[in-house]
Amino acid sequence: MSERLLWSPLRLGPVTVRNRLVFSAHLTNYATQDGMPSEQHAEYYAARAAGGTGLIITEEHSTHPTDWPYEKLIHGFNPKVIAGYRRMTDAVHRHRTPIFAQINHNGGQASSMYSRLPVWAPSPVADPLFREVPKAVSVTEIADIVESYADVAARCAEGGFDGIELQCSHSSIVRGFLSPATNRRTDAYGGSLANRARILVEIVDAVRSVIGPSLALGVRLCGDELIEGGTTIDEAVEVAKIVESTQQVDYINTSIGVATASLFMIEASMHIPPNYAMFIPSAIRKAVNLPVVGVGRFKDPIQAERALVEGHCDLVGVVRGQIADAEFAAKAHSGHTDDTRLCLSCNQECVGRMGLNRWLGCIENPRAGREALGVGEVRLSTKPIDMLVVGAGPAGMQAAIAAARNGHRVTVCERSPESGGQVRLAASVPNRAEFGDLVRNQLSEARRVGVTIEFGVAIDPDEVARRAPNMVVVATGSTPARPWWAGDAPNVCDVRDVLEGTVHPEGSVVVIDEIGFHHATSVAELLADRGCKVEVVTPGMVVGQDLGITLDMENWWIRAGAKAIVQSTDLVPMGMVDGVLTLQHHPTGTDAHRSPDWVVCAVPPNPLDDLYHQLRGAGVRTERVGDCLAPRRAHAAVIDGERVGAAV
Amino acid sequence: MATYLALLPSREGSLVAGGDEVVAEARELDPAARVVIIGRGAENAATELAGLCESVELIERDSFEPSRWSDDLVDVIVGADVVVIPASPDGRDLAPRLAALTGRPLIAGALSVQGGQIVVARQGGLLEEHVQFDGPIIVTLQPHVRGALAESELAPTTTTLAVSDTSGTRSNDARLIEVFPPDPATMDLAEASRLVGGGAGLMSGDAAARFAQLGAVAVALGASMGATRVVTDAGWVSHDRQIGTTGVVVAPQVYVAFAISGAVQHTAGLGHPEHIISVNTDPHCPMMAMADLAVVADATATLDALVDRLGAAAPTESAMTA
Amino acid sequence: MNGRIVACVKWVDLRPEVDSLTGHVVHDERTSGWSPADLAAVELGLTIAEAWSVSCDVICCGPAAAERGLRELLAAGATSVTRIDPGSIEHAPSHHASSADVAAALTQAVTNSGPVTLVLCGDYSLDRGTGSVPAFLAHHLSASQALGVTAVDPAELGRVLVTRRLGGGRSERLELRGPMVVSVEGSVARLRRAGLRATMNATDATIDVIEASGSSSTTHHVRTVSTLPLRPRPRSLPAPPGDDARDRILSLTGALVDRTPPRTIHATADEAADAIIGQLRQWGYLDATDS
Amino acid sequence: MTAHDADVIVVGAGPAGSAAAITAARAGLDVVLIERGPFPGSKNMYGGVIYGRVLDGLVPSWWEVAPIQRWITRRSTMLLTANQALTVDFRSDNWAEPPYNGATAYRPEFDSWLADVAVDAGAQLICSTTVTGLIREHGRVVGVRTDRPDGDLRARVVIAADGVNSFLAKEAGLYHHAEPEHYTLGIKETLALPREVIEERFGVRGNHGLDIEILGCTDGIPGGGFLYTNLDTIALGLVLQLPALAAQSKRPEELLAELKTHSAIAPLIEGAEVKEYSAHLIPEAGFHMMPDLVTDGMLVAGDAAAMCLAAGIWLEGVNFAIGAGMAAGQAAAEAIRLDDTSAAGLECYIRRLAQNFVLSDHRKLAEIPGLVMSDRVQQQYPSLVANIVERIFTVTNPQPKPGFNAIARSELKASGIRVRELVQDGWKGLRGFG
Repeated sequence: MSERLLWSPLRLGPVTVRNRLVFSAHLTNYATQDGMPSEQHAEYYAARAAGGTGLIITEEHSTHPTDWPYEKLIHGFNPKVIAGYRRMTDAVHRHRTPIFAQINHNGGQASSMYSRLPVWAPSPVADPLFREVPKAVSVTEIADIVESYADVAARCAEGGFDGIELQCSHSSIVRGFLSPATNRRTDAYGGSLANRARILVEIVDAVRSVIGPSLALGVRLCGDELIEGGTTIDEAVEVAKIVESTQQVDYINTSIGVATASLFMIEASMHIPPNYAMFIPSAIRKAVNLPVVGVGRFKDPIQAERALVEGHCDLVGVVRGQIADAEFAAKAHSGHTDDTRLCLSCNQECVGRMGLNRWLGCIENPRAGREALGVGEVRLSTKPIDMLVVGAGPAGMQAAIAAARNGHRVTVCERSPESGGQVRLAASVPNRAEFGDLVRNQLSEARRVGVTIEFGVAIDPDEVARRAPNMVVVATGSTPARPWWAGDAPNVCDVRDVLEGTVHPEGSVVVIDEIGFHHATSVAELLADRGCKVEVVTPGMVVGQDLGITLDMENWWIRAGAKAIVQSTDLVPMGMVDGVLTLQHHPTGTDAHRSPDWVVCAVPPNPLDDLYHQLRGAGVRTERVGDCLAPRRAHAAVIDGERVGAAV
Repeated sequence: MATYLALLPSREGSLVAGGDEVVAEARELDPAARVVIIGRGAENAATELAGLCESVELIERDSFEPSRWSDDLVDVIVGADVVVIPASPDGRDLAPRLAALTGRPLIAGALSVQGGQIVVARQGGLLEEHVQFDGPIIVTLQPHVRGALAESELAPTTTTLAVSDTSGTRSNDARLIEVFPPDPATMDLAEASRLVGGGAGLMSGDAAARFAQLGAVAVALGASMGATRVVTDAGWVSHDRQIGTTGVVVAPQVYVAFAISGAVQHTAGLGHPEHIISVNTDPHCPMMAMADLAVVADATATLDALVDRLGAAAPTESAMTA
Repeated sequence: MNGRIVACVKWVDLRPEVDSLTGHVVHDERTSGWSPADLAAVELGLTIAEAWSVSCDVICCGPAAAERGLRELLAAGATSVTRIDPGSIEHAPSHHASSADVAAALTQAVTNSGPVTLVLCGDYSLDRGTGSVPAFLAHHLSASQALGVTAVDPAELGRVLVTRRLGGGRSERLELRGPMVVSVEGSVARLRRAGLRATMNATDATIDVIEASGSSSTTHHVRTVSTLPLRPRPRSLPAPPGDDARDRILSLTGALVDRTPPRTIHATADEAADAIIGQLRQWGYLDATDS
Repeated sequence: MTAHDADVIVVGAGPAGSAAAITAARAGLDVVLIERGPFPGSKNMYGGVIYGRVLDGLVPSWWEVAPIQRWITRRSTMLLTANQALTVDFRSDNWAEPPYNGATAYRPEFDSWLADVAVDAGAQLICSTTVTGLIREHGRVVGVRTDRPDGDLRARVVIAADGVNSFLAKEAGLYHHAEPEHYTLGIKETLALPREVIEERFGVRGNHGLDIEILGCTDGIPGGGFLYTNLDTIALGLVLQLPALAAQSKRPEELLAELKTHSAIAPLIEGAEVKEYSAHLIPEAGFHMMPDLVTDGMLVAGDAAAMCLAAGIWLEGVNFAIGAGMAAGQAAAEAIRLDDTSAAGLECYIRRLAQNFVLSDHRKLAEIPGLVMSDRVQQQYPSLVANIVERIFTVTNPQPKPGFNAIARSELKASGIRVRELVQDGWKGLRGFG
């Protein structure tokens, strides 16, 4: 507990937080389809409160029926939410942690799909993501919006919240008004900054007058929209000064980017350096005396402390770090930082699932979002068994952890000298190193719960018979598949061969992307860095189709451009004869040809399930998890492992 | 409005730490603030203020003599309401004497000088005291707190101040015998531009000899030696040499890592070295992924080979200055 | 014997409890004592006094409670101990005497019993931490000074050689002649352990107390307006450059920073060493002449 | 006989040592009180429960001057099973006014205060000084060695009050039955909560507080738990018998973590912040473990004499320590007056101990530690009692409720405890506690 400032309390108006860690607002999709907060919400937030975070700010609650941009949004405008609010705030208050409600109207950054009403915005400027031309609100409608904020704030107060945060940053109608890019008005709400900020000041006044002095009020501002003609830091500082001058606000939260244009800069993946958004709270804090929250890839308590010590912010938003480990704060505070399940910033199960309209989870924490169902809880077994896990990849390790947590005696045997399986390979390329934290997190958790791990030990049915465990979990992974079209052509290899260093492609390389994730793009970058001339070819409409979900697509494009990597789409490999690769442009059926020095394939692998079938055949109690069950991504392996391990 | 003067000692053509910050602070409060550099190589030191001010007054002096210099400075600071001096060595020698000579109050070790209010840390940095003043004062400003961003690369113009030079008259100032250059072996790791680090992989066998060897290689490369937490916890290297978030946060230009896997607690404290070399048997660990040159080899044997090649020779001149 | 050493120390709360919300400080007499730097100053004083065969007096500015600690220093071998009662120089609202006032009071106490050869102090006090008292003292005593010293080597009576830090890893060696004031870092020495009997005898030794004279005129136009928990000042941090949003994005992502193309080589120890030296040479860290 | 530096050296300025120094100094003796820490109580960061009746004889109206946190006005005993809890709760308004019954106090404050009383009585307190051994001549203790230069000190009587596992008592060869099961490990978390929250949760006002003893919370390891309130902290801890703990795979802090999640405890500490975790060895076997208390030139008092009596619900070590210290001081004075500080001359210490409550309580309760530590009390009784109570309180309408005796008989049968054992334990308990 060497971080002094991080663990010191702070007053946010009437509310005192016990430390400077904020579990700040983020979408969860935990709301019911009719917009009510759920049990899932309550238990999810309560787990972070129990884990010691200083403050929780909930996801946004919509203030107005014209604002329903995605299905599972909390309908603050519906008076029925109060029961759900109560459940949520009671659960969090049991741990003496304050909880604030973020209230918002998304303005033009929305769709009419759910609301069946035109979206509202300051001016009829279509949002780049939703591509709907909004209705420019009238002055009466502005008054309506302002009143709706006050109504919802009053409801939040009744529901037991300790404070209100006005979302005025990356996706909100207030941002729409503040930003010269989206506000073309010529009335009292457009033009000068004072005019563009008018609605913000009116909302602040209206909300404060209904919540009174006993609740905290915060405003979240965007420091740089990162869009052409948008708000930049100098103007954001001026807005912060306006906010402070209302004398009604207790703190300022910050953010960067616009959710529907530059989302990848808001929820930055591991490809963007930590602290990248720090200049925003720093500049605002220099200009105002209000406490300022800083956000942006804070992964480590000491990194957070440093931001506080250097005066860039007064509080630090750690969202994904606390999703991955609800006890992030408690572990760090008690000096057990090394036990923290560090966030990978992979965005696969948190951010990624939001875009797919699924509830928020975590690639390495199966309990995240499943607290209310008891997933990941310790349930000590009355009859501990001996369990043998074959393979120390993410699936096998998670099975071992889950079983050992419940008191079973678990041994993991891994053929290679290290754990992690394909994750180690995935993490060995530039910009992907943080992915490897999954391996280290599992390893340290396994050791903590008493799993025995034997490296360099291959397991066959005889060895299983000799060890005579009560149960075997096979997690032997998958093996690269040689694509049919490659025949016996030389210089065709798998991405794994390149990452393992068993082949060293040189010269011109075609990378075939049939998986649509990091496999092809990572290796393409690696080879380009090594001086190869790289082209990535995919049958899909875009290379790395799923990179968009984890917000890695833009980064890939930026770097691919810088490294002169060529991307070719809609091409299906049809054969490789005499060094000539035939590619069929499937929409037109025309053939194209390449004569690369090497072809590197990112193609679906084959499960390695021999051992599983042998053991089943021999009547041994056997389960299989991860790729040897069905090759998928790391999160699926972890979920398999957790399910099988916890069910023993 | 109060008038400000930034007073910066220089040594061998460089400003003492925090000189740039003092100028930035004074100019922010008083765009017409005077900037005075006193010491050896004042003219050269002025180039460090590029983009921070337009003109600098110089007083060229030989070695540092706090008592004589403050005698000479009494007239120079006349007319400035607030004299700001860096609270680093030389600055904090000079300020009290100048205060005593001129009868001005001294506010030492300020965190900021904002308008009429000066903020000073108290109780070991747990508290800040806000002080107001209404007469001429002298302030020393804590270095490394404010930071200073240059607005351009334009070097300031310089004029030499005609000041009565009492050099040669008898003073009881201390006599300088020698200035020792930074010793990579003992210097603060945070200030080292070249670092050699050792990890747990060097702890098998004769660990003491390994780390002595690592130290020798560091010296030969003109670098400072650091280690990971496992190593310092085991006692092979002292804790002030621990690189990482729980140890020293460093900012080297080049980092050579031996048998370091690169746990985030280590790499998060590493800053952003321009050049990284990593030696490890595991090609897939994060330190190797971060490296410009990742050498898959046995780190201890590589150390042996490096010692052979570099000898125990002291660093060459270029190794010191490059 | 015509030399004299004085060690100046300050009685402070070593672990003050500061309310991080209000800035309210609770001092606990039980955790008060001398800072490591002050103790180092006393130890050096005692050691040098033995070498020069002169006396070593200890002077402390502090409240009556400090007498407990002064007795320990007496037991450790100080020739005499004197307490300056800060009384009138501690004034509202901060209840701290200014460094200039403390130095003035110390000067008076030091010179009271005749000329002084060497004054030793800790480099910073823990409560105020400005480190300016020694230089004030040197001015008042017309003495030479060396502040923040990391090593002290006494030569013949009246001459010492010291090493002090200059920042950036550099340090300097200075020669001083009496009268001189030296402030030392805590790491320079550890105070010897007082003998049991000396400790027992010191329990009821009387301690000279001097009343500090009124505060100097210079402090009158400086006043403390508030004391709060420290809120670190924001350190300058550049915003990403560029009027074009895309430029700022590229700058923030760091995607375009030119890096040496990463290479991975599998090597024997000898090849590895050659590769490392070759790479460092290519980057310009090593001369072609090295090795 | 060699010259001495003082009449009495008291080693350790804890409650026993300071009490001894006070009594001896008041008897006109020249007393040196040696403390290892920089100030008395410095090694105990937080508090303890002090039952202060014994202080009456030492500092009249001590309640007006002693630094206390809260007056104990409630005492509870809680029997826990994995998912049940039965609490017997007693509250007395009489304990809320002078002369008071007990209090919680922060030991640095309390110990410093008591040592100051000794200094006021004329004792010389030397801090930051560690006694490293005894000086003996012809088999007789004549003084102590310290870690200071020139550090030997001689006296007619040495009073060892140097805490548990007394180094001096051992060096003097006074320990005979020091077996590991005579020790328990005490672990404690100090948990911070705002004052008003403590008062609301524990139903106390002002500076009133409570003290709970908990049985059945140690996962089968002999021992028990405790919880008491300070002004704005709660102390929650466990005492665990060493060998059983060692034989178990669980770490003590895991057991404490489990206790914290028990549904009877969790609501009491919800939202509290851990301020301190501490562990401490406690001698807990009562009379059977006491070393010889007297040898030529030396007396043993306090924890050093294993006087921390863990008689089930009474964790009242500080009382016994003070009582023993007073007796030691008086005995030293008497022996010096009669000019016989041999073991025979100091034997009056034992007499005094026996006269006042220290030894008599210890003798009377000699069987209690064994009883409290027995498997039946530790594991079977809590669940037996809890099951009986659960059945009594469980609403079984419309079935007729079986009578108490029927429930008790059936639960007793189910628990496997024989009636003979129950009667025996009951008798032992009555004899000891009654």
